[in-house]
Amino acid sequence: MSDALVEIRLRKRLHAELTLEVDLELGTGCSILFGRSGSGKTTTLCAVAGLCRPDAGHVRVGDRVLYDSERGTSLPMRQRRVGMIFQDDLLFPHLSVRENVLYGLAHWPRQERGERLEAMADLFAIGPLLARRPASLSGGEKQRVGLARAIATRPQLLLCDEPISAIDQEGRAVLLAHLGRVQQTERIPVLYVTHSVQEAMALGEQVFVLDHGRVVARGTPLDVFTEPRQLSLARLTRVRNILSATVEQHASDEGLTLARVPGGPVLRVPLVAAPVGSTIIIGLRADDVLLARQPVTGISAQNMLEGRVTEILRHGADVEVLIDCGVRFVASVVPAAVTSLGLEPGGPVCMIIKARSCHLL
Amino acid sequence: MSDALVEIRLRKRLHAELTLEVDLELGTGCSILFGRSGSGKTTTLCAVAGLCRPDAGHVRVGDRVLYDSERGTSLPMRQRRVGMIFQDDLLFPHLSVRENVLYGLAHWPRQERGERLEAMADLFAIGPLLARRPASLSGGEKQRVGLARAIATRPQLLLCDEPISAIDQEGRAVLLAHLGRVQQTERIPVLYVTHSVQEAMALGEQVFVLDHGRVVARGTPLDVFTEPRQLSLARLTRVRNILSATVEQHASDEGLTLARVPGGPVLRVPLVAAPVGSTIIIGLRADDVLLARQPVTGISAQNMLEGRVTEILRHGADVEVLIDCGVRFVASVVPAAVTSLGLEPGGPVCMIIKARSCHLL
Amino acid sequence: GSRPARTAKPEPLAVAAASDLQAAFPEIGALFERETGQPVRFAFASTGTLTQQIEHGAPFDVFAAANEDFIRRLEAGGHVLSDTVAPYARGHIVLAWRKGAARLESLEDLRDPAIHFVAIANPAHAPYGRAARQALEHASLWDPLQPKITLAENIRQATVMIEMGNAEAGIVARSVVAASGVEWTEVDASLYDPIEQTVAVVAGSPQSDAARRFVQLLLGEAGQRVLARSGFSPPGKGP
Amino acid sequence: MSVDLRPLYLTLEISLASTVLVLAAGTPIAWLLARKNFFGKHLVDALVMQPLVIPPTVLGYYLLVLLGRSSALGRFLEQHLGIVIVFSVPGAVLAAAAASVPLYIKPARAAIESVPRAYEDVARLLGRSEWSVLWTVTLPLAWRGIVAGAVMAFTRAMGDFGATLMVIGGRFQTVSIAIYDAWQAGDLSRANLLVLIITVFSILVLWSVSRLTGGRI
Amino acid sequence: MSVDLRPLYLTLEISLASTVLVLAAGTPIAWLLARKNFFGKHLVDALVMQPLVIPPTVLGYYLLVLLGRSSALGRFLEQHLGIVIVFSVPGAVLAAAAASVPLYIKPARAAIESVPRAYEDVARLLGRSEWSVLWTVTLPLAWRGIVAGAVMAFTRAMGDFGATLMVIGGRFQTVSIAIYDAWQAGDLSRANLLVLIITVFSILVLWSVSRLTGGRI
Ligand SMILES: Nc1ncnc2c1ncn2[C@@H]1O[C@H](COP(=O)(O)OP(=O)(O)OP(=O)(O)O)[C@@H](O)[C@H]1O
Ligand SMILES: Nc1ncnc2c1ncn2[C@@H]1O[C@H](COP(=O)(O)OP(=O)(O)OP(=O)(O)O)[C@@H](O)[C@H]1O
Ligand SMILES: [Mg+2]
Ligand SMILES: [Mg+2]
Repeated sequence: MSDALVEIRLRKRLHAELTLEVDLELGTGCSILFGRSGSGKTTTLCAVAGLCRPDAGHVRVGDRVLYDSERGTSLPMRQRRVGMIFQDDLLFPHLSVRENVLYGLAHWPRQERGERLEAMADLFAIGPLLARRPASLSGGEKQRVGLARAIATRPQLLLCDEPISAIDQEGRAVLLAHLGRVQQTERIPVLYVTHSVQEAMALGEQVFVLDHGRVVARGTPLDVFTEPRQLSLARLTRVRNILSATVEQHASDEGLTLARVPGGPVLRVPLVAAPVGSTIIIGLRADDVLLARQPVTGISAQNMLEGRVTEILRHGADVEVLIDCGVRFVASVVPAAVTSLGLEPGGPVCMIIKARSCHLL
Repeated sequence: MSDALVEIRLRKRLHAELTLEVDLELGTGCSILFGRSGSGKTTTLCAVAGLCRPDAGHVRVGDRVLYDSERGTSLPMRQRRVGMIFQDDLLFPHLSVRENVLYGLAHWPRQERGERLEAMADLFAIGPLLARRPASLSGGEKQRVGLARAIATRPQLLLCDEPISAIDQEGRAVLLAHLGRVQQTERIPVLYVTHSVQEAMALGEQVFVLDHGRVVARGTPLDVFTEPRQLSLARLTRVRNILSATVEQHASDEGLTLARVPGGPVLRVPLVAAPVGSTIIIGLRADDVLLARQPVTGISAQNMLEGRVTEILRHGADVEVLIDCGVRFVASVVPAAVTSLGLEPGGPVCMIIKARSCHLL
Repeated sequence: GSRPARTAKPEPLAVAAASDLQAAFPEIGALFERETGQPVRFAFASTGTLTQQIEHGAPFDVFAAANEDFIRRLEAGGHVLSDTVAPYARGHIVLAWRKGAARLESLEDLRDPAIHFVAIANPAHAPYGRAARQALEHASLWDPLQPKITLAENIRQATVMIEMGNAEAGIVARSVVAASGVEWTEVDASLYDPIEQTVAVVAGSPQSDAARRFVQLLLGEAGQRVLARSGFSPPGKGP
Repeated sequence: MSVDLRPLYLTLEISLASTVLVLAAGTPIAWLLARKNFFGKHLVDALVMQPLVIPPTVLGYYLLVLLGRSSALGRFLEQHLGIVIVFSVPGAVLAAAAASVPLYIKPARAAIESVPRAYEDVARLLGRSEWSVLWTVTLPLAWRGIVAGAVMAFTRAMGDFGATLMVIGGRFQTVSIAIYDAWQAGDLSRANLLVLIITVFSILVLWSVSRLTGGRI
Repeated sequence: MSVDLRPLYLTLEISLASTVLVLAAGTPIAWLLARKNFFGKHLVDALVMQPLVIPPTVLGYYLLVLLGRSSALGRFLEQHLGIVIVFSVPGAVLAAAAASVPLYIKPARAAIESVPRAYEDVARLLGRSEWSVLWTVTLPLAWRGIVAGAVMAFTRAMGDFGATLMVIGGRFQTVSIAIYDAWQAGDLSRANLLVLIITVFSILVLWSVSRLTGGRI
């Protein structure tokens, strides 16, 4: 038995050519299940929730074994304490939005129930929809209600199956931020299915890449998505940097926040509404890192970080430069830049990063 | 009466605070209906298809009036010859995938029907699924079958409601290419709902931006997505600079292509597989434009474009700088950058743009 | 449908008969067939039902009712041949109780508190029910026995109620008790109007000759013998 | 004990024919009630249920009044077409159908109403006529309720006694009538035997329907 | 013509009580048949339909055999609890319920089977017990079929004649029995009047159910 918070080992034959065979270990935090259509993501979540029976395997959340084919254990769904957000909403059509969200709170004290409902309505901006029936909701509204319903119950494990695919980019950013916050305050392990790198980056502390029913890559988003040898992945994603940083100071007149990456540099990022001392997560696309031989002045970029090239990876017309400046960064450049700057492993380099390129996740 | 191929004017009260009021003119080609969740996109499509009744309006496809509230015309759905792909698949659960796709071809000659089925199966890669029932399909597979079913009938107008939201990025690119091809060979006008700029750019010849039930912007994707005064749009999208350019030269060893923007600069972009002389469309996010007072050297950025600030737009902590360098560019910076660089309308400025920041659309 | 008759069997004679004849009539049918070579098909139902059917043109040849009223009604409507209307048997009611229970001597014994339920046919439409009611009324028992009176759809059901022990006693037809598992004793015939079971040939019968022969057989010695064995007495006479 | 099996055949024949009639007449009514709004819909809905409320014998009587040889319709049919409906197998079929049609319409209507209209709309958009939509989408998606109703109608027709008795005029014997007759005649063992036969028989029929409908229903 | 309205009250009382009984007993059976697999399921399914196949009078007779005063059960109830089921209103309720329970179980089962299991699973995942899932998800989503079945059972109970008659022993009169009695006695105008009354009455009842269930049954 591993000492991960959640342990998922499953085998299930789907059809002649596809057998799902996954082995995931999750911590408190959001783990992304990433993979192309038909790779078995939904089936994995269903098996964990008990919606379908795997052929064999073992599922453990904390010290509760939800399923174990050898011991013949298979907890009934209602005892699994697993929240799930479905790909096709599955909101109860005969209940109002309010009743849907309250559905899992039947045994809660009246007042807490009301408070939770309010909190969920705020979080997912569904206040004005509470009295409506799901049939009259738009696609994105349904997804938000589905999220609220599953999260309201404070499950011990949250399974999200492309929960925000129908939501526009603005709403998506807001929801992702909310989800991240929920996940952090409630310390729920989350298994999150998506094929959007943006979502994976924004939420994921860990990514599992599924292909034809098997986990073909796993690790932090940084490792997985920057692992240059994953060619199929490279086609699916855009490489990014993810940094955890502590808010050090706000310069609101300049529209900036200074955040220190532990063991690394101080980043100047667009003003965030987080208190000094709190931890924020910053996403930075490898494409957005500009490289220079030495610091330059008189440009709008707010960050100028000196470091050392650790590795230069080439695949065709793509070049990825790995840089160490206390923490590891990935920069993606065209081959011409490598020659013109004379970059080589071990050599010095300066990263120029716009504040605006640092996205708060 | 306008001379557009398809004319759609609709008014429908959705609830106390929202009345849909749209006025669209489509040509043969793909028109994008873009807008945030709940803005009325699905409702628009439904009204055109006759799935719901608008309060007033006029819908014409070619010389066939599908709906006219004044004349009291409202063609029955089966005579509208409108194909629709639904946000929630709506595949017939009691029919196999094959029967679903063939459903609209009942009156076709036997052989043509078979050929069409085969063509659709190839196009949407659903060959191996033909014998299955929809219930056992994955989310992305369902969407592909839905596309095949609607397109098989050769409708005179195709309505797509986020038809590929559950499909991974790689499959998405393939499907978009296919869709584009279908739409071009069959000359079907398409009204395509999405909130993905990528899709809008890839398919759209025309974009209508819907907000709170109204069309707040319309035009080519280029015009619409670069219009800086569209604040709500700016928040919805990130790609603000869209440039049409001619391929001038390939520097394959450097991994670069040189492309000239008519009336503007030559851009160095990552190597593209387009012949010299052909036209490509380049997308560049305003965030990715770095500004400097004057050209700097020794950095990896391949583009250094001098221009003149025409306007500085501030909204809160966001600053957008409009720059004229033959064509108009938008750069987005933090307020601190404006002061530190001393930017002001009319003054000179230098844009630093990584080749990798220029995306081919 | 009709099958090709190998022995050129004639179309059977259709006889509509009141339910209380179910025991007796099959035998008379056999007699008729032996005598004429023509089979008989019986339709047993309540007299009320059969009357309605005949009024609506049911293709019966003979109607043997459980009383006289309905035949008269049909006669008035021209649904039966007037010249064939004839009483063929007189029915009697009896006091019955469950086999093995204490013997009852008279209607008075029905007052016994051990008797909770007294089954009779529904006097509203069943001739034997009406007779039972008359008898009880004459014995001044109708009102006091009200709480115990239990009505059945017909005389056969009343008998079943007693047989099964749901009703301790009842007043039913002699023609029915004979074939059932109850014990019984006569009820004084003066207590109720005689039940003149009347027969007639149905108007429009395509085989009215055969129908008349059936009526003759019924009224004749052989028929009467069978009826007597079933508990009927000859028409117009006492028990 | 020798048992005449003809009533069983006749019963099967009548109830099959009656079920066909019920399906043919009841389906459009169920569909109308489920999908259309018209004046007097509640009334039609309630009227359709009347055969359940009236004692079957009396129901048969009304059929006689309506179709009997002395009714306007009956006279017309008899004189001009030489058809006598009452006191014949067709009459029994009619009676059984009248008695069982509510059992079909009600669940069929409920099932049709439960079919999401969206599927019908999709079919219409794909160019299908209303008729075709009904057959390829509505009824297949409502099949559980339809089959449940049809099975009930069939079973009820098989068990009909009062209405059939009234209309059939004793010319034929169905199993129900045979049971009743045997019971009336005090021949309980025969009645029980007949009940056993019809029970086994109906179980076989229901079981085959179960199998045919894929083990469910 | 003066009409005694007591039979109407009694009919309403009996059929309401019978419907409650049918719902209470039939719902678990319908659910079991719809959602569980067990040995002999087909048999149970077919047996449940038997009251439709047997002539009501004979059904009533079987009830008497089962619950009558000389049956084991009947004797026990009478001697130890002083309850006599036959010839009483409870007996009539039982008879009506027995006659109408198949009309409820069949459509209820079909409707329950048509509820997508996914919704039930969602409810289970949200921590609800099977019982709670049944009440808050399955039955509400199956409501059309449930209501259709309940309405049929109610109507059938209201119209039950044979079984009730057998069990009630004419000690009370339901409208059905009154109609039959009047009709048997040849009092057609009275019979017609009673039919009219029960028809109007049942239309009112069905109409109110229609209204209560949101205009859609
Ligand atoms: N009952 C079944 N019979 C046969 N194949 C099945 C069955 N259920 C699922 N599959 C197949 O298994 C594969 C995995 O399905 P799954 O729903 O897990 O995919 P997914 O990763 O969620 O894809 P998507 O992103 O499109 O939702 C699909 O190809 C699907 O067709
Ligand atoms: N019957 C109704 N009653 C009240 N409001 C409705 C009704 N139907 C739709 N609406 C509202 O109208 C708005 C537009 O709905 P619509 O489905 O057209 O949105 P959409 O643009 O397709 O959104 P999405 O991208 O989330 O699918 C939504 O806010 C929805 O809640
Ligand atoms: Mg999926
Ligand atoms: Mg929508």
